[in-house]
Amino acid sequence: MSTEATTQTATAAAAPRLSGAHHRLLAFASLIVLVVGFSLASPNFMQTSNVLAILQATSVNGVLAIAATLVIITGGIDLSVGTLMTFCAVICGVVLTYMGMPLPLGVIAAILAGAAAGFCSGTFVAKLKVPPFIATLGMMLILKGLSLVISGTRPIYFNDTPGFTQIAQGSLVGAIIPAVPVPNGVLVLFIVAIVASFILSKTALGRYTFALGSNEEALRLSGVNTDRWKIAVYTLAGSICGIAGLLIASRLNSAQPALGQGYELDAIAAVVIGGTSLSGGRGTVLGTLIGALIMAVLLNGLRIMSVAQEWQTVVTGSIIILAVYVDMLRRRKL
Amino acid sequence: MSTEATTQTATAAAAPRLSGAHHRLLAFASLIVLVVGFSLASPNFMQTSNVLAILQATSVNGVLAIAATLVIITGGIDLSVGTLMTFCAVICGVVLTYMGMPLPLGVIAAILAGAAAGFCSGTFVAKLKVPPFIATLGMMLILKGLSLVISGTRPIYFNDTPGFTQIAQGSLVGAIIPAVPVPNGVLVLFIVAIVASFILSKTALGRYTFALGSNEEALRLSGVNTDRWKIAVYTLAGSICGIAGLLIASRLNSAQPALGQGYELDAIAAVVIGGTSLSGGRGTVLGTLIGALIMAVLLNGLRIMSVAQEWQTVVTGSIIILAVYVDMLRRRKL
Amino acid sequence: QDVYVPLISKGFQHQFWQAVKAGADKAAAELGVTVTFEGPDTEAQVDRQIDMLAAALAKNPQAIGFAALDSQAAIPLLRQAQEANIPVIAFDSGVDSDIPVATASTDNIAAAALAADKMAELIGGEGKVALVVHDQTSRTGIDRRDGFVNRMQEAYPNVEIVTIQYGGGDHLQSTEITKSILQANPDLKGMFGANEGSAIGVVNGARELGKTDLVIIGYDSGAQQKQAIRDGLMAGAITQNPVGIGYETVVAAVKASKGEAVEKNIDTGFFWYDKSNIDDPEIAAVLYD
Amino acid sequence: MTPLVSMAGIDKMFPGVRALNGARFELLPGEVHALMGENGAGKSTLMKILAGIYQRDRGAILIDGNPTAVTSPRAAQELGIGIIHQELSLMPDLTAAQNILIGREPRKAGGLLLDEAALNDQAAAILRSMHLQLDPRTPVAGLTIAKQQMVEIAKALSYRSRVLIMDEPTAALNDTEIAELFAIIRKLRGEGVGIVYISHKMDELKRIADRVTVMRDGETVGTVPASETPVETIISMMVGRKLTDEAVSVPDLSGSEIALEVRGLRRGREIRDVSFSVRKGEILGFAGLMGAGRTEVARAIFGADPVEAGEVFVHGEKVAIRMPQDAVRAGIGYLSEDRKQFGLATGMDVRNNIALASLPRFTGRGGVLDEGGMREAAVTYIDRLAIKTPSDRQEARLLSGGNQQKVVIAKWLLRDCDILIFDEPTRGIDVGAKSEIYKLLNSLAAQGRAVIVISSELPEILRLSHRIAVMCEGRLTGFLPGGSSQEEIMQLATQRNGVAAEDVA
Ligand SMILES: Nc1ncnc2c1ncn2[C@@H]1O[C@H](COP(=O)(O)OP(=O)(O)OP(=O)(O)O)[C@@H](O)[C@H]1O
Ligand SMILES: Nc1ncnc2c1ncn2[C@@H]1O[C@H](COP(=O)(O)OP(=O)(O)OP(=O)(O)O)[C@@H](O)[C@H]1O
Ligand SMILES: [Mg+2]
Ligand SMILES: [Mg+2]
Repeated sequence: MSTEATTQTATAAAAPRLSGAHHRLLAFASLIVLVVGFSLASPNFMQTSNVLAILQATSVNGVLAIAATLVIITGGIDLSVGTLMTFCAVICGVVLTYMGMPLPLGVIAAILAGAAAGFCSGTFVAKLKVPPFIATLGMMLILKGLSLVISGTRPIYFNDTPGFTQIAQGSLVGAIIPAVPVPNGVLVLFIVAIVASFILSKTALGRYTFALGSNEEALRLSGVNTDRWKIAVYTLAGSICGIAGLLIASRLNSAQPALGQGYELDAIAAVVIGGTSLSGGRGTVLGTLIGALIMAVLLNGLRIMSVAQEWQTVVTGSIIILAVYVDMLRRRKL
Repeated sequence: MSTEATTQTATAAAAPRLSGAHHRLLAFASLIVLVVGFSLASPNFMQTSNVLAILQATSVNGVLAIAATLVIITGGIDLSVGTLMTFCAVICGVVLTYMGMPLPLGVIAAILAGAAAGFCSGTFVAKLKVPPFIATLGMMLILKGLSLVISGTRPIYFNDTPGFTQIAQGSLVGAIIPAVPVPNGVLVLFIVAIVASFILSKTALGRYTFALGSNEEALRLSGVNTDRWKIAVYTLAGSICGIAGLLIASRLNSAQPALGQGYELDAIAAVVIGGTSLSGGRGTVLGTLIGALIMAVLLNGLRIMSVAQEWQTVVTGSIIILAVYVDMLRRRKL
Repeated sequence: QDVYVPLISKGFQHQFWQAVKAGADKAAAELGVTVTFEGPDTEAQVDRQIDMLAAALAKNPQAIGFAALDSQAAIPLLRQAQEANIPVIAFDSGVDSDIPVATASTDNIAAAALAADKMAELIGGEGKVALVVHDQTSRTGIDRRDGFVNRMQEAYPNVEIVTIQYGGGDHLQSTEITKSILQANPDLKGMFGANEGSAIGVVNGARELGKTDLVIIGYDSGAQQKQAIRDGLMAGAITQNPVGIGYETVVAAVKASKGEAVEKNIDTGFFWYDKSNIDDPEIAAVLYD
Repeated sequence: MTPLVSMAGIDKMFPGVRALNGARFELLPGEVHALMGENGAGKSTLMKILAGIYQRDRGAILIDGNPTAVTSPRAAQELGIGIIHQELSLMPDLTAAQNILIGREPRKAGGLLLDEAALNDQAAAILRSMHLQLDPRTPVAGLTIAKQQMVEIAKALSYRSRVLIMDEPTAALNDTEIAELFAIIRKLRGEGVGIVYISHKMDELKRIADRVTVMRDGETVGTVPASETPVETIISMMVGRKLTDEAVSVPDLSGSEIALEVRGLRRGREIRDVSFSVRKGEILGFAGLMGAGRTEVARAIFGADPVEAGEVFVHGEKVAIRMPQDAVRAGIGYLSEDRKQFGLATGMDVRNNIALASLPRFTGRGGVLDEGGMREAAVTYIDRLAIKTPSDRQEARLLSGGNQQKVVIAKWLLRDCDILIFDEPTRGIDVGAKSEIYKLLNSLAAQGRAVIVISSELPEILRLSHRIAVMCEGRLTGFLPGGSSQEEIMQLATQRNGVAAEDVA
């Protein structure tokens, strides 16, 4: 009997792995169709500079979407990612410009501010049992207000911190391989993606993230301190929003306190287009990256083709539905 | 044995009903605390004109929130309520102002447009199996774009339709009882609430709305055509958004094509503050009304107290979290 | 009796509105009155503005300052103000009604036409230009767009407007839009950003793509725009006098509340500024950071 | 007589699993046909095909002799086929009556409105015919699993089907309820209804079944008459070998130290002053009728629910248990009775479910998990408990009910607790696996662990327990030595007032 069990195990294990790779390749389908379509429609689309522009445009939304992915996998939702990003940018501005601290401290302050806000959201959700939608909606408003209060409703500029714009706009890669001047913002996105992916798939925190979304009560009855892990996930997501805050501040060379609301829907859309389920328990960072890319390509392509703005919106809406529909079809078949 | 069963039945039935009333009374708690607080803080707050202003401000968000309630009870979500409202207002404008049709046709057109859009969302969700978040996010964008296209990106005014402003701004009640000049918009809100409540509690559509959110698979296995009922719920929600479109158009005496985005979050917040669970299966229209009132009172009260705008946001966010937290506490105790 | 004047504006968080608020606060301090300043998040939220106006009226103020997002939509409340003998001062782009006792505004159409003149001059009277506008439906967005476009079409037939896109005044979104426009039109000669956020977006986009030969014209001021003009990234910009608008509005409101006569139309003016005159005292006075 | 249903050559593949392989099955009118087989043999799958929930890959279905395609649950209903699902499929937010008559609500006002009064009356009538005390207006979420199971049965009965499939209807029922159910089944049989009865309880065979079809590994082994075939034969058909059943042997534990002691546990009417202790190496059985409060006691000890009063001592030391993690840290494990809701992360794979309570053990530096170690552990338990799964990466929700239960057991075995509380550990588990689990529990005790077993099956309690605690209405009504008789237990289980003192000392 035991030999029978092992052979069965072996063959069955091979099958899902193959179809897994298959899966991922096909997940690119909508993205590839879009890229090919726009390339044919406009010769300007596939130029290096435009590809870099698309990647750069993906970076902020991509990082926010990764933060949202973590929370969504636990079965929650995070509406505060956009204004939290702004809040972190403002904190960074206060530390660097108002207090005149050196650059690394500003970076740390932004990330810590994000972590602190995430910790609050997580505590509201885990300890006070406020539904994630409300806890993060409340945080969204609180952070929006606080950004205005702290900044004095004025943008904070980073002119006194030379090198700050390098965080998103410089190109370390380009300094080494001049042919590929990938902006640092994109590099940061990839590093965040790799780290988040690693955490999700290889660490206990990642495993608990999935377990929370899959069956929180079962996890609790397994003797796991679910509250603590949930707060940890929100805190991690918050600190990733801090990184997004650095990116946007660096790109705009300023912390714009009024910006950020509305970004949460783009981020969540990227997550869902990327195949993460809003009911929790499943999701991948790679999917989210693809989702964010699909949105950036779509917007860029429509603009390059000079489609009238009102029609851009209509087309974007339709393609988002279509992309997810195709993804559903594919998954049902496999 | 049978007598025992009957007594048991009787007491058991009485108990939940009592605690139900209890429940609802307590649900007003946050609202009452707010109202009392603001009345003490500012003598202007409880003036008739201000109370009417609050009710008027509640009407549009309240109607949208009722539409969102229906969809949320099925376990879905509707992000398109805001732009759908605008779309219906624009359609009404086209029929009344551009085509010069009589008022009742404009009303019917708005409601039908809402129903049609709701039907589309419902079909995407039920037939194409696109998650509600994405289907309605896509619809949100599509409708936003179409409103701009159809209106030619210009507001449409209703100056040629005398009486149009009466829909929201007149006061039928005031005509009968001059002391209570409740605007028609508020009357419409109450009628919509009563009808929606009735549908939810007394009709098959209502029953299946709850059943869909409670366990869709079980409903399907019971031989019910879940797709059809789901589409019906979205269609009904859409036509309620059509009514919201009429209200806002009448209030502004114009269809403003760019308005509406962002309103979905307010509507959903009202629903959740009102105790409807985002995971579906439970919820009440009364709760949603209270939720919408809490939000309107809060905003109005803070303005009346001349709180600085950036702090208004912070306070609103905090109170939303607090209100839901108190509600959670109360429910855990009962 | 304390004089209280609420100002209901079209926006709050943007620098332009903060400058208007600063002007209003300054006048309030000088005249010893109380003002409050509120505005919706976006210029599309007409009904939110109406709610704000309703709450302001409930406070029984002595006068009200109002920058209508849509004049018609506000008429019932304005009538209510009139009946309650609360004078209304319109500011920014004015109110289509005879209820306001005074209007302190900028002629956005004329201002944008000036921007078109400057643009045509700087690109040599021919070539392609594009616009990044903050809003497709709001009064200021429409006026600045139409003012620019109509002037171009009437006076400069050799200038082609290739595209007009809208970025909500969001710096980042406007940056991405600019980059797409520049990708699609490599031979573009000039771009007009119709408010501060749009203008900064255009500057950012051009800089990120390393496009140095583009003529950029902005609108309003702010530290970044001023810097861009000093650095030569931006050719120049139109500025209104937001501080003046806020100041004059409150002054007129206080007068009206005391039953004094006020000037019906207070034109706060607009100015072209560039590297050459940015430090002139009369220009510096109307710019904000 | 034309068979009501006749299925032949049915094949069904799931990704990576051949669930059915040429299965056949025949049902006559007016018979109770038991379908037996080990966990994962394909019983539920075969019946789901008949009920239109799955579509067969190959094979023929004849209804009344006519080839028929059952394309949807609705089609099955129209053909008069009703099913009670193994996994409860009710709508928790709806009331019992609303669940029972879902899709067929009585209407009034020309069909526009629901007639709630008639709905409750009809449901009450059905419940009354089952002799079930249950207010039809209670929301299902507030019912115990047993009551929910009864609601599910009431729902199936309300269809008045010609073919009624019952997939382990008695898994959560106590003896009285089972007797009621059997009475109903006999009545239906008299009316000519064909009943498919799936169960792992061998004793029920003789009591209710006319014929028995045995399945193994997706194939039909054979159909035999129930009364003439000895149970041993059926078991050997199921498992392909003979099982030996041993009686309990109570070890001498007088010298053994007390592992867990509970004093004065109390909460409202559910738990009334419960005190007991378990020694190392002892298996303490908890018997009682449904709703006696055994689950509540277990959850309270484990920290899953709050208590009003009570102390817990582990190895003589008082421990404060406020949350499950406190209990686990003190070395207490609890296997809950509702695996789907409280046991499994159904969307995760078998490996992770087994490791769920033991992740810290597999966590290396920097929080990185040792996947290799987890795989090894999972494979070990898949082998040891003979969990039928294509691999340790299979999602838990795709396993058959019994195998899911084994995964939860594996989770606690891996956690290696000194004190283990098993709440209905063999619910939905086949005879073969059951005796495996019995052996396992015995060996756990022999290793010096303290084991508490809560079970509603008296034979199981008697077969396993070294000592038996009996509860009634939240009280401990007495302790019996291992090997007592069923009558003694039943007497204590119905003794509504007496409070027994702990007799272990
Ligand atoms: N939806 C599914 N996807 C993949 N595999 C499945 C699915 N449903 C059932 N299986 C597999 O098919 C086989 C037969 O399962 P089935 O549920 O029919 O067993 P069963 O005889 O009812 O067992 P039990 O007595 O444990 O309920 C099992 O190996 C199971 O894991
Ligand atoms: N979810 C619930 N909601 C309301 N009451 C419940 C719930 N679960 C249990 N009860 C009640 O709590 C008491 C104890 O139930 P419990 O489940 O602990 O009994 P048990 O002895 O374990 O029986 P079972 O054999 O059903 O598991 C009973 O009165 C029961 O009706
Ligand atoms: Mg089964
Ligand atoms: Mg129990």
